Formats: sequence, structure tokens, C-alpha cells
Amino acid sequence: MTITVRFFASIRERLGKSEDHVAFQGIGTAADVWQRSAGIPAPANTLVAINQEYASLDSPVRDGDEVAFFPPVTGGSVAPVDPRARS
Amino acid sequence: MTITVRFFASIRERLGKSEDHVAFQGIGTAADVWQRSAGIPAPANTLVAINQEYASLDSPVRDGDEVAFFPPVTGGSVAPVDPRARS
Amino acid sequence: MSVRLAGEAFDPWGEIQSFQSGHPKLAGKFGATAVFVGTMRDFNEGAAVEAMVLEHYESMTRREIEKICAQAVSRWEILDVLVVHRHGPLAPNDPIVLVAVWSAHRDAAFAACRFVIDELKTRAPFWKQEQTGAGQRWVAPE
Amino acid sequence: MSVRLAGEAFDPWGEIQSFQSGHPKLAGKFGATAVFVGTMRDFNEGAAVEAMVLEHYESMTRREIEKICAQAVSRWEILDVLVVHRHGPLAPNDPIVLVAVWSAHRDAAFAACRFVIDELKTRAPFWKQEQTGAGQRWVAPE
Repeated sequence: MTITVRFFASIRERLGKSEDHVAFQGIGTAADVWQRSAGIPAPANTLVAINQEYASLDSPVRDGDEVAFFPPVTGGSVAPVDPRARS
Repeated sequence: MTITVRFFASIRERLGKSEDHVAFQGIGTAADVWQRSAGIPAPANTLVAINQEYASLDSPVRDGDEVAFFPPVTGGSVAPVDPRARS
Repeated sequence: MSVRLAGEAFDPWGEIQSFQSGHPKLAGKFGATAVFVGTMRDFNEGAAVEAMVLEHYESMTRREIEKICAQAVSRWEILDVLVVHRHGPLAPNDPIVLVAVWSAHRDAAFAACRFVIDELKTRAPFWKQEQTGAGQRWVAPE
Repeated sequence: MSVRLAGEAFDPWGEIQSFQSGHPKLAGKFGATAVFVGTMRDFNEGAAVEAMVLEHYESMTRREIEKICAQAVSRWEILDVLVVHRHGPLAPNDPIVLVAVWSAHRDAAFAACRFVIDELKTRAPFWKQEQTGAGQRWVAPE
């Protein structure tokens, strides 16, 4: 049995893959999935979703789950913050 | 020389006229214009405009001015206040 | 900045499309458009409303709305503002007022749009008279 | 309540017209429509932006936007809500997102519209990559 792993945006680019499949054996949490598939430390602010619901690296993973890793989201409109309001 | 007087909405209906012209002689303020043309006490909350700018019953009137009297305005959309929020 | 007083029914979404087409310099500059449309309902204060007449003080109305728009422009960093306000006889579901604001930024667009509609309601010289089954009545202010 | 993910350019004003035509039960019931449209600018962070790709997590995106809309419906007295969000390659001046809220009342329409766009920006799994003269860059979150 396997876990489906998905990577998006800058994380996808850095790892050079958008999807992976890892064996469930030895997997307890999303952090284990990351370690198994990525092999490098997770970037700060990495977001996690399990079966399309927000979760965390500590969240338990069950056999057959889809586990996704991605950077902070940037949808909606472009740059709505007034740059003059920044330091 | 004369003052043009205009009445709107419920005030127009109550007085039975939308426009009037009164002699400037003896007119000092918008209150004088009201008294001369309407002949009854101004309803509470009557709004006044002189030459299409908001003014008050105390405001001075000059010869040739257009003086308008109307009730509180009700433009925009209909009934935006939730009736359940009322007592 | 554009203010239009409409004596006939108008389509607010078509007004926005036309305005944007007529202002090609806006293209690529605005990140945010905030819009409010006020529409005539078929009920109010517990009664079915069959028709409405929106009286206004024509020579003052435009001037007052333009002042409100100018205040919005001076207060927030906005690129353009469009107001269309209906007058005369209206039927239920007719749009009454459209306020559209273009800005580079979301906060300014929302704040200015809200300001314009709120000021309009207290300052623009319009008066609503509703026709219900029980006769005509002037709508009371909020 | 309607959520649409658009892989091609869309006209937000035409989307609203179609939605209202397709929901005749709304007619006469809503006094207020509040709308936000986010549009791609041709500048950002001091650089000219020539093109953009909006990546998303398709199976999660719709679910997350529907959750946001359901929260808005439960929090405010609103009649309907429409969200259209673009994905894929975009050009400057392309609309990115439309949020439209129908309500009997102005306050609820504005508040719910603002809530949906704010939540969308922090929760919906979209990522922007800009193409500038200096190459591609991922847009940083606010």
C-alpha cells in the first residue's frame, strides 16, 4: 500500500518533482512522508494538506492518504499591499 | 429682485407647490424665505440648501439665490437596515 | 471620475464594462475593483412594494455626488470612481445605484466604495416614495 | 452558492449577469450586491510584469473555496455568493478573482465579500509565478 505525495510551486521546483508515491510501511506522520520523499529538511513555513484538508507535519497519516506540501499561498489579486506602507 | 424657492418630496406635497418666487426685500435668512413662502412652521428635520449647497435656516440669503427645503434624504439602495436589528 | 444620473433602467455590469473600455489607461494599473449595487426590493418594512418613484433635486444631485467622489479620491489612493444613480419611476429588481472604485490596492478600493455609498445615502438629495397595496408612502431615512 | 475555477480569461461582469439571469429567485429579494474583482497588474514590487502563471492544487482548491463561502453564509444573512478564480497562464489586465455577494442588506454584503476575498488569499492553494524582464519569480505572500 502506498501514500501519494504532492509538491507545489517553489517546493515542487526545488525537489524537481510534483508527485511521488511512497510505501506506507514505517510512516506515522506527514513529517515522515516528507523525509521519505524529499530527503532534505522541509523549508520554513511549509504547509501540509492531508486528503485536501489543511494539516501539519505532526498530523498522523493513514494508508492510502494523499499528502501535499506547499509554500504559503498567494491567490486572490496581485500585491494588494501598498508598497509605500512597507519600511 | 427675487428669491427662487424650491420644495421637495413630503414638504412639496404638504405645501402643494414645488417652486415659488418671493421678493428679496425683507429677507435675511433661509428661515425668512420659508416663512414668506410656506406660512407654516417648518417641519422638524427640514433640510436647507442655498444655491444647491447644504445650508441651514440661519444661513444668510442674498438676492437672486435659489433656496430649497426638503426632508431627510433617502437615496442609495432600499432599506439596507436589517429590520430584525430594530427594537 | 464619472457621475451619471439615469432616468431609465440601467445595467450596472454593462456600465462597468463600458467604463473600463472607455478608460484604456486603467488597464494593467488596477489590482482591485470594489463595487456596490443597490437594487429595488419587492418588500420593505413588512409590505410588498409594487413600484417606487425616486424624486431628486437635479441641479444639486450631480454636484453633491461629485463632491463625495472628490473626497474619496483625496482620502484614498484610488485610480477612478464611477457612480450611476437612477431617478424617476422604478419597478422591483431595478438597480438604483452603482458605485465602482478602481485602485491598485484592495483596502483602498473597499474603503472608498463603502464611503461613497454611505455618504450618498445621507447627502445626495433623493427621496423615495413607495407604492404598496395600502397606497403611497415616503420612505423614512435610516 | 457557486464556485468556478477558470482555466481561460473570464469577464467578471458577464459572469455576474449570467449568474443573476440563472437565479431568477434572487430578483426582488436582494437590496445589496457587493463585488470584488482582483485583476493582474503590469507592475509589482517595482518591476514590470509581463506574464504570470497561477499554479493551484486543483482537487483542494474548490473544496477550500466552498468552505469559505459556507462560512460566509453561516456568519452573515446573505442570499447567494459567487466566486470565480482563474488559474494557469495570465496576461496583464486579466481578471484573477471575482467575489460577488447578494444580500437584502448593505452591511452583510460588504462584510461577507470582504471576508471571502481575505480568506481566499490566505487559504486557497494558489501560487503566483511572475515573468519579469529579470526572469521568473514566485510572488511572496503578504
